[in-house]
Amino acid sequence: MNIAASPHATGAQGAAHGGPLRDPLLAVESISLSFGGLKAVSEVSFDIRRGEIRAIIGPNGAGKTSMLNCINGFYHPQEGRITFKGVARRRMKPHEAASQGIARTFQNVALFKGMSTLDNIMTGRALKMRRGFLWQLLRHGPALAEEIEHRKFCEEIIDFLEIEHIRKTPVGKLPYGLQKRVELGRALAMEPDLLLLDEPMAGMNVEEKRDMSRFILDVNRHFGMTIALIEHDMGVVMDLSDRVVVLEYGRKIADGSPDEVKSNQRVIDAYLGVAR
Amino acid sequence: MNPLYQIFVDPFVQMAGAPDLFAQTIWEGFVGGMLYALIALGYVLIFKASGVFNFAQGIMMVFAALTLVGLHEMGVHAYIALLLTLGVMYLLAVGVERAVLRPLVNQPDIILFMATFGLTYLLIGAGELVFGGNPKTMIAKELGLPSGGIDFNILGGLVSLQRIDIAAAVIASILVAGLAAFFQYTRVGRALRAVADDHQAALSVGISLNEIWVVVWFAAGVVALATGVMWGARSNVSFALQIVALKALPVLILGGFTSVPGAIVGGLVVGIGEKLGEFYWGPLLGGGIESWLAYVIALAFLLFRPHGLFGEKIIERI
Amino acid sequence: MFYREAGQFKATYAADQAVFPIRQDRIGLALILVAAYVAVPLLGGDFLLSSVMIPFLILSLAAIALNILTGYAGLVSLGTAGFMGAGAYAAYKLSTLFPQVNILVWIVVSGFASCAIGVLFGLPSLRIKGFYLTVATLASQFFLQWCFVRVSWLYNYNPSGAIEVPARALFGLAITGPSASPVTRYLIVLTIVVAMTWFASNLVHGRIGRSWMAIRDMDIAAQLIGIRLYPAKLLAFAVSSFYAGVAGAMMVFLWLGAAEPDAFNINLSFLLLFMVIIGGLGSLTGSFFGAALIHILPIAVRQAPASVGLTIGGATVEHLTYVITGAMIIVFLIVEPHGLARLLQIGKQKLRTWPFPY
Amino acid sequence: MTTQAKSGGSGEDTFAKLLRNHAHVRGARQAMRLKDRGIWRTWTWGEAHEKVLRLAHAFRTFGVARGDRIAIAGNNRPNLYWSMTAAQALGAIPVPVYADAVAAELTKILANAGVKIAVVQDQEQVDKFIAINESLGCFEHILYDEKRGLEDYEDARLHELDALIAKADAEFSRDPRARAAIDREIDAGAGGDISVMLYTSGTTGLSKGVMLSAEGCINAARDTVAFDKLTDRDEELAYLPLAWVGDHYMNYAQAYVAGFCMACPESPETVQQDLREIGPTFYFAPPRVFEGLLTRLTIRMEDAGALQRKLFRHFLGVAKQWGEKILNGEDVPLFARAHYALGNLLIYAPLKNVLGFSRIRVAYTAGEAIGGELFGFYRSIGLNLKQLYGQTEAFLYVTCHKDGEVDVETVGPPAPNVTIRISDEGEVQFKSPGRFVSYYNDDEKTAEAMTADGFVKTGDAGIFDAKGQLRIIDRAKDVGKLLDGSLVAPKYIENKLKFHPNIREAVVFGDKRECVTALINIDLAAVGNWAERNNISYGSYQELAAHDGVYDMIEKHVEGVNGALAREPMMAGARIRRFLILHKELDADDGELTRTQKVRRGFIAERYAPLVEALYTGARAADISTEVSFEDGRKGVVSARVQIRDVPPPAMTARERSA
Repeated sequence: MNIAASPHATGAQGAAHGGPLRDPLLAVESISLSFGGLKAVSEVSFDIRRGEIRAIIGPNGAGKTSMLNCINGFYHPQEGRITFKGVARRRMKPHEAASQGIARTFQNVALFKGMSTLDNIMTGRALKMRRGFLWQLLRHGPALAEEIEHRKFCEEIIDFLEIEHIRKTPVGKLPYGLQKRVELGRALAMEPDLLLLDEPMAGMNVEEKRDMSRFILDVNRHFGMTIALIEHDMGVVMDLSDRVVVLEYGRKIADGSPDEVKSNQRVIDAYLGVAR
Repeated sequence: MNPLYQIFVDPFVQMAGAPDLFAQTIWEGFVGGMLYALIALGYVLIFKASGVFNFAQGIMMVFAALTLVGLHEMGVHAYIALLLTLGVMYLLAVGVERAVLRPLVNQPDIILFMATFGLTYLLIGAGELVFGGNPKTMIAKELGLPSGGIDFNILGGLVSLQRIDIAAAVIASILVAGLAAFFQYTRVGRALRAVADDHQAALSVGISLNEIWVVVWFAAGVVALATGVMWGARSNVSFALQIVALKALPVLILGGFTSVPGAIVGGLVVGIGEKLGEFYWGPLLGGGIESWLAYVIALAFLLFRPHGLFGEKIIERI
Repeated sequence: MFYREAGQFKATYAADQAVFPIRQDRIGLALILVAAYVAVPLLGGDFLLSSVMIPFLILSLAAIALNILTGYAGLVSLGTAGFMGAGAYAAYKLSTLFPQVNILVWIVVSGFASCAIGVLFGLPSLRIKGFYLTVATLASQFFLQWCFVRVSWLYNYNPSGAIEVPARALFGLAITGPSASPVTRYLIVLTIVVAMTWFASNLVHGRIGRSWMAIRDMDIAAQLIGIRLYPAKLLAFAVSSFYAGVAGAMMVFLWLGAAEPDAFNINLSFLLLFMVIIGGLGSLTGSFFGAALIHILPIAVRQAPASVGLTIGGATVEHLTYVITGAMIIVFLIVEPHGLARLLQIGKQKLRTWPFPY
Repeated sequence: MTTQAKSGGSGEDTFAKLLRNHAHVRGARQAMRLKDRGIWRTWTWGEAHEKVLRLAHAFRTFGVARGDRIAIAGNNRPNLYWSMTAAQALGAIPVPVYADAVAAELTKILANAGVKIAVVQDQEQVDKFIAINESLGCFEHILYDEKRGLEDYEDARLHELDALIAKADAEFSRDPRARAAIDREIDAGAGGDISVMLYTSGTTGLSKGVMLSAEGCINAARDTVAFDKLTDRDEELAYLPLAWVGDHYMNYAQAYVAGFCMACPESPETVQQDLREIGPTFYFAPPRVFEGLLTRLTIRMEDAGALQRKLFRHFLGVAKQWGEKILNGEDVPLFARAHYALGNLLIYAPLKNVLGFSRIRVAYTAGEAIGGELFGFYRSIGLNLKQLYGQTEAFLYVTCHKDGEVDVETVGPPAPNVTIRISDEGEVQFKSPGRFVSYYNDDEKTAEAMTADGFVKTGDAGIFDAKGQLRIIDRAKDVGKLLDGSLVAPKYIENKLKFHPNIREAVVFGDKRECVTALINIDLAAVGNWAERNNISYGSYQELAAHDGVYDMIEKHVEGVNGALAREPMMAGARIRRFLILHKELDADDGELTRTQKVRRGFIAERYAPLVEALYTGARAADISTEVSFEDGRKGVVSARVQIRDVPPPAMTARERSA
């Protein structure tokens, strides 16, 4: 059966699967995005519920990353609308998305190479820091107090991600696996409501993958953060996610619990088949 | 008289009133533009092939002209001097490739950009050390370049074209055509385009980057020489010319760093634009606005086309 | 080797966040300041003060101005000299219009004038990136230069087209004009430079500095974590041109004493860029090193032949300086693209781990 | 207020009372630090006291009463130290256990001690203790320090220490009597109470619970504090295992007596870094730490630039010549002092700085004999390193070097107020203030350990030299005789072997045999580096150990040792005739070493019987297969063919090399 056709089923299934059945945090309604001629995403709709881990999978070039780019306002879909926290919008700038509580990591690490791990994570607090220019000039009193307050917060993240030993190392010098971790740290520093992870485990070895999965789960469980992730490692996807949406050539071909998706014929043909 | 009138009406009245003058101005702008286009072409060549914003292009022009004249002063026959200068430009190309590009390969753009700054200073210093700092006159006659002017009685007035300008326009067009053909039809030319698109690809085709750099820089050198001769013939040869070279930069942003046609169109726009501006609007501002008008025109364009007239828009991916 | 860090532990974040966390560094800095304030004025002759130290300090400040824009915010500018000029002419106008107000006030205030102009020419940075922006900054350079020549109001219709610094005093002590002693001018310059360097360092070590560097390193990511590019870039332009303006004002009032429009020509912009590159992008200390090198070098070249008994024409020396500067830039970029600051940093690291290699 | 008199407060006869006294006398001075979240969080004596009161209150609510035992497990953490004091405040007995002990080992100890509640560091320990409790079911509550990973454990018996403290805080403010009650408990404590129970590492057989009295501990600590002039201005890094007497003495007891500040490292991995940051003034480390440090240090120097290496070598020469003399305050020619001073500027001081030794006034080593070379090196660069000899039963100190009278061959004269005698069998026996009360639930063993007249048997063979300094030869029972009757002191020889950085461990046999032979363990770091430099490629430890080049190198070392032995009348007969290099590292998890890294000779003799036999049958090589257990507790079998080397009788060359 075509799961996408029967949302109610998926809802129920999702619940059965243990995905928390709460109101949608984000709803994507028939989004279409195209660059000049080629369509990257066409009429895709799905939702992400509060507190769930939602996986977006699909073969390369299926439009997964473009999807995320639409969600956090980096691309502007030509059609459809995105509702976040009940507010529908057609167009919003990336920094607006950020200030509304959408954080994001990138397929190929997008850290600030010239800065230390700590500073990278501190930049994640940019939105939370209020002290004005004049205080910044003095870097005493309120400015310093604020700086320290946020340093404390970042230290918690550093502790959580177990990267104390590289606190002051320039991220450019770090191995790939750690860079990915720092990038996650930077996203967490934003205290987002929705965390978008673009292939968080790409190019990691088994152990690093295990750690990263653990972190993602902890983030979801203990900070109750809603997560949408793109991932190729099916094993990981099946373990982590509550619900999965499958894209192919920019179209949604399936949506539901990992088990449903796994057993869905179209998915097997389109993706898993390829993967095997 | 109210300023709005002065700005928006009066100049056009003048144009209409004296079409011959207008034509004259256009023509001068056109010639200047052609030469700007040539210089810009030098930048484009190198930027396309090696992603380097070669700030030294302007100086290369002066340097080439200076060498030519200098050699001739030393009693070398004009044409021999021309050949020798070409030789010098080739050596320069090789030198740059060996001493600057090779060691700095894979450095960020800004670094290479700065390196060409260093080159600029080096060339200025060297040129003046060898040939002295004072202005020289271009050996136009010796090179068989025409002189004098032709007058046309048209448009109810008199439009006079300097022969040298015509020559300049012609030579410029030939060079441009030649380069275009070179890009289109020669092996190296195609290789260049490959490099511009993707270094790896170029390598896989089996062309050494170093070779290509040398060729490109030499080509740029030749263009520089030609331009140098033309400009030299119109004014005279000294490092003051580098200001002219800087004029080519707005051309560059207009046309886009990577587009040959862009360079030409940009060149003409700037050339004509600034002449008209200077002639009809300049007086309102106390003259001398040539020095920045080009930039402001370019800037105005940029606000609407951030990647220049012909520069291709890139979709940012993450 | 001279670092004794054992036992220097941090019990508070304030201490850990400090700009100079290591005691030896703080001591070193203190020594330098003492030397600058006491030793130099006492021991240095007029030549040292007025043709070496004062220019060096002023150029350093200008270099810092450019470094904020280029080194931290990643916006390469070729218009610094123009902004310096803006500051200089602003100071000139203000001090001649309101002679009763102390000149030092005007020197600082003139920064705001160039600040405003800087923001104006920074506007395109919204849409323009990379070299396009670099070239665009030339527009400001040439336009401003043109103004200095053509807008005679700026130099009070002075037939010579130049601006001469009026003699002004502070507490009866002449600080500008011919009667001002080098020591006085030096101390004023030094104080202003030190203060503004301190402000700059506060800025770049805090939230604002981080957002600048974020934009420099990867503007897309910066946007997506909520940094608003445009305000941040404009702020960089504003701060940078403010610094440049003050430097320019000091250049005319406390160094040259008079200036022609050509004093702020494009070559100065180039030189400042060299200082920043050779000194080290994104490093305040680097700005000082760069300024020192680029400024001292010509002086050295001029002195050198004389000292070995050679006599070379002034022109030749000019040309030689060009050659050397050019060669040096290239060599530097090849040897250490990150400039003197990085070299210093490496050296320091070596000292810290001495006798071990790492 | 830096005088011992004040800091000791001499009246206080329990640790809880000492703490309370510090809270009054120097309430505002730092008592405890912990590297956490990137900075050194610091608590004053006043704060520490308040914490302890609250912890004690919490323990009380769990029904902890006088005499109860409380297990403490984890790395050095303020809350764990304070839990000890809290227990002592209630008259209960803290039983610190090794954090890295495997479940089986731990179960034995906990069963023996019958602990009431357990205070542990983190999830790892919690899991271990829950597992053990399944089988034992002896303790009702497990208290933990670090919440990380324990958020979704639903178990009523799990409690977070900080939460308990907060709770107690509320109760204290609700009614002051709660607090007063704890104060009364502290007053009720007496010097005679058992203050702590430490399990001996158990070189032989199962470990025994050594019970130490409060006043014993405190008096002993007072003596050494005075002896080394420790004050409340000192700083220490508390990185040694909680369960080891060394930590309880050096850090806990001395800190509480002298009132100085102890700093807890961020984690065992960061000790080196933390040491450097804190820059302690008093430092203890077992020889193997100093050894490892020197090894790493030499390796690092090999990558240094020519200039550095040259300077390094030159000035170490100078230090070797004059350093110790200067340290011992002997008179040294002025130029030598100047030369040394230069060396100090260029090498020694920076070196100590990098190691974090800059501020050390007194440093001790003990547990194993330390090599003259090694010992000399550290002293020569101006580190006041001294040896002490002691054991858990004595609450550490039996002897220790006096400043300026340091001789590496000996362990120094008797510590203050300690009397020592050598029995007729040559065994060292002592009476000391810190002498233990008895083994827990084991009067038989206690009797064995004591002489009729109340001296404690150390089980070590030793002699006093002319200067009255004690020299330990070996375990009394290990000292044996060859068939030809000449004396063999295996440990003595082993140590001489181990002084070579390339040799990690050595096990020597010879008792009732015709000659002396040795099993040798190479040091992977040192030999690996050597292999690299001689570009010898190797796939595994086993492969490297079997390499002929390595054998040749080790043979040289053995010859060296033989040379040294030849020059000692007592040992002359015991030169090593044959040796082999083991194919695997001796490991505590396989029971080959004790938790304090001492070799279990007997066990090894059985385990490697085939090899030992081969050593005496004169075979060229022998096969062996042994069971090994991995980190995660899985078992596996390693088998190998190990070759055996004969060592030629010491020629002149050998002697010179060793000289």
